[in-house]
Amino acid sequence: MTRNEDNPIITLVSSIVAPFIMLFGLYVIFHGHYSPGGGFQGGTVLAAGIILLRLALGSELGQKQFPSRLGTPLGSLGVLIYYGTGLAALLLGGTFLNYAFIPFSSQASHNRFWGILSIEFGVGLAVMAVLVAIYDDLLEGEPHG
Amino acid sequence: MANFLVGHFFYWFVFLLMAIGLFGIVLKRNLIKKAIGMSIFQVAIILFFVASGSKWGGTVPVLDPRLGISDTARYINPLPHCLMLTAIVVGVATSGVAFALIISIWRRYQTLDEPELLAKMKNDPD
Amino acid sequence: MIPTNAPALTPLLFLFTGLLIPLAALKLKKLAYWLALAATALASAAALSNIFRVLDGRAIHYHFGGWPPPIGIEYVLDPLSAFVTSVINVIALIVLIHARRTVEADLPEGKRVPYYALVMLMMSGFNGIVMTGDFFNLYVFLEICSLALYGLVAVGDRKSPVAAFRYLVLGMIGGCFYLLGVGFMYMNSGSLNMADLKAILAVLGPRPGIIVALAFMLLGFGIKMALFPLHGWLPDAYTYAPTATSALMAPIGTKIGAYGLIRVLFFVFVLQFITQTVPVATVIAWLSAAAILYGSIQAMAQDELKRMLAFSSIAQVGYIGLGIGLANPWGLVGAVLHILNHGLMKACLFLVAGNFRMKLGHSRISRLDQEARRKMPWTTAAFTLAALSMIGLPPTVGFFSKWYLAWGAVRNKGWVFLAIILLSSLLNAVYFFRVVERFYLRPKQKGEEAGRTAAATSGRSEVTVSMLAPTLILAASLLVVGLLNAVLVQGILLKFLPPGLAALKP
Amino acid sequence: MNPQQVYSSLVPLWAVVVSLAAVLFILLSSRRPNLREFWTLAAGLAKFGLVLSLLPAALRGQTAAADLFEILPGVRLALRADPLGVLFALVASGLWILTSCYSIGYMRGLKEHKQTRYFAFFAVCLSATMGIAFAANLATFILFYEILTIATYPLIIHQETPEAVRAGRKYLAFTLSAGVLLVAAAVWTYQLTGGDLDFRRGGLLAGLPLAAGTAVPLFLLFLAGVGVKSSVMPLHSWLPTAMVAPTPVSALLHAVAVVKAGVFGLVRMAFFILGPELLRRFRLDTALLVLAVVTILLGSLLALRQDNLKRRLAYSTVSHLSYIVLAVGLLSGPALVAGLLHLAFHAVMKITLFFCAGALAVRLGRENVSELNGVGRVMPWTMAAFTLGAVGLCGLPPLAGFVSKWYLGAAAVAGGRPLLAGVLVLSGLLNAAYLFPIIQRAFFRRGEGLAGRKEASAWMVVPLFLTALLSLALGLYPNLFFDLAGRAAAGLFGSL
Repeated sequence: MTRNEDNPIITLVSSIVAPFIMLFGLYVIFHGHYSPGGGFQGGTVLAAGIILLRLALGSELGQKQFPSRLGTPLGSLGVLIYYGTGLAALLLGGTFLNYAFIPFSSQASHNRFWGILSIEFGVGLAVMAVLVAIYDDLLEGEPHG
Repeated sequence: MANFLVGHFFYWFVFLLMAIGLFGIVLKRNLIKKAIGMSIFQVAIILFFVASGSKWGGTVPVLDPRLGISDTARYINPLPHCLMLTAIVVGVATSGVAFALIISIWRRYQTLDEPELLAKMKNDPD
Repeated sequence: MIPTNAPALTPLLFLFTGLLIPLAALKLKKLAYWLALAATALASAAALSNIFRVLDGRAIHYHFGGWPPPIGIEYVLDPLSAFVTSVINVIALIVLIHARRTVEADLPEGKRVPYYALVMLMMSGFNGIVMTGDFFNLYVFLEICSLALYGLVAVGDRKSPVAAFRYLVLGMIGGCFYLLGVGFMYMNSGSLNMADLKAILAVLGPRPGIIVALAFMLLGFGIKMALFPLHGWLPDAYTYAPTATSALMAPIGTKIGAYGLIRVLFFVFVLQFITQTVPVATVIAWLSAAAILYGSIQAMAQDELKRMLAFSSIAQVGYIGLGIGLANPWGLVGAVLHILNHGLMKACLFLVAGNFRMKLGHSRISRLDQEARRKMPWTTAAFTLAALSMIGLPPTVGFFSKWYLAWGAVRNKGWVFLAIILLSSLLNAVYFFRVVERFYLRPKQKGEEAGRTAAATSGRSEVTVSMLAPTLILAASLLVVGLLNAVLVQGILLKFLPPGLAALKP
Repeated sequence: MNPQQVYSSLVPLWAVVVSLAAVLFILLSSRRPNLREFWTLAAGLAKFGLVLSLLPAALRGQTAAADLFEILPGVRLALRADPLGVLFALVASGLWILTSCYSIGYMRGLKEHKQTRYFAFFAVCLSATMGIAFAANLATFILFYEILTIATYPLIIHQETPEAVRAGRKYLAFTLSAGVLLVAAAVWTYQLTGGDLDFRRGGLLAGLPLAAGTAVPLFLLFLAGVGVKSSVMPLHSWLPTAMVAPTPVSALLHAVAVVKAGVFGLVRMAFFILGPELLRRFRLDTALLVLAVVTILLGSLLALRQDNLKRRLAYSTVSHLSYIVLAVGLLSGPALVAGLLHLAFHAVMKITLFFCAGALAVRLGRENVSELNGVGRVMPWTMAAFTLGAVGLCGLPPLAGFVSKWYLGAAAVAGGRPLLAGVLVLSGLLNAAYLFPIIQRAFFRRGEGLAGRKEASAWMVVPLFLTALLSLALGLYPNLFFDLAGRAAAGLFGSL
């Protein structure tokens, strides 16, 4: 993983591609509940975008985009969103994760729609953060970050 | 007999893959190769599930008139695939932990070769 | 609200705390420990109160997301799961009280917060495994706690990553075998829900696919519970892990595999299937008998106290396996009682080993002498009591689990098993008295004196209260639980017996 | 047991607990020896008083019962002070007081280390012995039996010499193995009876149709279980080795509490679990008799060869314990009465001899028979007591030993086995052969290096002389124990 800033092709291509990858990741996350896709897949794609930049531009620049220290807290936060949705359902009288009980709107089916969406969002965030954190942790202490 | 062999070809494939994985885990000396073997082993089982859920001419089990599938018999069973999503996550996590461990082993003993590692550990005063 | 959600409460509580700890620790690092402790205390209270909810013998079912089984994931709180969760949570609570100091001593500052988060995830996994009524969900929790455990082991001393790696390889294989078994089960029956499967299997009968599924699942559980000869990962993992990890792992970790075994064998399959059609129960019983002998004999040869305890654990898992393999009410009662009893004993012993490491700086048997007792009279007394219990002398708990197991063996006319149970008492006596004798009879070793500072040699220097109290509580519980075992057995353990077994009761 | 004759009372429980409570006080007052020994004596007196209070009822054939909680499904932790138990408890608790006095003199005389540990475990042992005496069922019995096993260990290794450690290991190896076998037998019984372990007159298993394949192994397990502590050959070898313990330990535990617990256990197993009927049916009584005869004769012969006084006494104990085994094997009321008498009387006589051996060791530092020339002149009281005890053991009138032996011989003849009476006579001669030379050396040979030596301290001489007098008194007035043993044996074989 020797950093090579001098190679303009890699720098340029990855800088251009990365935003699209991330956008696609978001697309996958937010369409996951009624088409192939979902939080996990989307999160992975997002993480791929971030890691691509780290690989191509080096960790210092990558850190500016997404600092390593955020990895674990964001991962926790992502799962907590998931968990909070489930818990809200539980507190509002349903069983854990029974979204129909979360009053996003008046209709039960709409409640399910929004419930699963917030879950997918949480999962996506968690997966992205954790994958990046794994990458960072494995890299930690290497001579050429 | 031949029918049995051909009819269960996927089982043979999966078991072959498992055997390759186990071979890597047990006989390879290098820890990285062991980790690779582990991944192959996991993938074999994931494929096993995926295969069990698929069928010839099957299609996505989404009940939506726009997709134009009215014959529910053509729906494939989505459950194994969903399960494998989780299994893949588990696999990723396991591999992540494995690599983290391998790195910390390398930092302590400067080797990933198992016999060498054991020899070094033996000389280690706790 | 709590009664209806009781089955899901403990796993969710631990999961929540496990997520909260990294966030809370951003502000205040010390919070991590107290959050973990509070969660475990709450979970213990919840688990204990759960016992009273199911005392009438009826199970509480909980459907995740409101989906009824077999489509949805179901959690079941029945007397067995209530009992086992109580055991693991209460023991974890006691160990965690002890763990504060040892974690401070064993781990660098930066690793303590993730450590407690992992402990919480592990506990979540344990509770989930016990509560779930769904085979795939069980797999997920099995892997959650295994993953957490790999991490918990790997932060130990210098050799711990290698031990953790070996554990990971075997644990992964075990998990995969289990998953493969689940796959076969699903392909042959079309269901993953335990209660549903029980009904289906009763109709299906012994098909090759079902037998293969059972075999793979047992293989998986066997690795996770370190049943001989699948125990390879255990000694190193217990030895090199930090004190807190081994004290959590040894009493609880392997028992989860045993619990899974009980669930599968007795609550999904019918008794006749596992004893006659495919006599897996017999195989398990013989393997367990071998485990008892192997573990005990290996334990005699060890010099490191933790390693000796690890091999002793293999033998003790053998007891549980033997009780399961006997496949009669008293064997099973003995096995489940031993889950509790061995938990208490091993936790106590590992805490003692931790105390030694704290104050003496080592836990090598060959270096222990009267000095240890002079410095730490209470710790050594706790060790002695636990040793007596391991040997199986009344009125300690060890005697009573042996009693029920021996009864189960006699019932089946399994004289060899009876002989092995009794022989292992004597083997235990050999390797535990070897240590106890050193505390009380071995004069201070000459060579050591020069190396020690004057302060270290003079007077009593027992560990702090936060470490001593858990050790002593566990030691005292060995007597209390022992004397009250009939209450436990008749009040709880006989209530969970699956119908096939309950019919065999005298 | 006849239900009308059972009355509820917590006295048996207190008798067990009082010395356990004393342990606490002993430990707390470890830095003040006088206070510590006060607790021991107080507990001893209290225990003896409690047992005495049970005596009148026991003599009427009544049984005090203390039922506690369930310890196994269907089995309670329960204590029953039936006449048999009271007899054993009376002997053990009475002699404990004397032994405590003696211990004080002995331990202080030798300036022994770790006296607190010594007195504490002694008290635990006594609690366990009471528990064994009063146990109402096999589970309770095993509980206290194992506690006794463990609590004796620290007393045996008290000296902490390599020899003592080896002896301790040997002791544990024997007794723990025996305990395990006893547990096996108990589990098996539990299974056979469907969850009942109560001691029942005439045998718990008496009514069951047992085949030889079940009864014989079960009997062997029981025999091995209790046989180690009652040191039936070939299970006896731990006892002489264990003589490295301080003399009071050898005296009380290895002549009274521990070994008698084994014999007492044998009585319980034979008459309350297996039942005489079952023993007779499978000819197991013959097995017992053969074992007993072998042990009696071999034990005496081996005693002849010992130069160490305590080891000689130990082999003598081995031999005398088998008198009681013999009595059990005869399976008759009179024999059992004689055996129980011997259980009590042998205890009194043998403890005298051990006390004397200890006094010699403390005052003169002499432990071997060959060194005892002329000691009678410097320690006349001690050696007088020794003579009384020795004469009693040989079974000469008017000492206690005569009474029990006479009745045992009579029972053997009445039971149609006159040869056994001959064995008793032979054994009496052997007793004389290994005990009288000691007396002869002490009084009639000229010793060396005895100038300026004098009698041991009053703490030691008074108890040993008391026990000697007691063995004389019991020989003259054996009625109390006679009645008690009669009550204990009543109903086991029909009327006497």
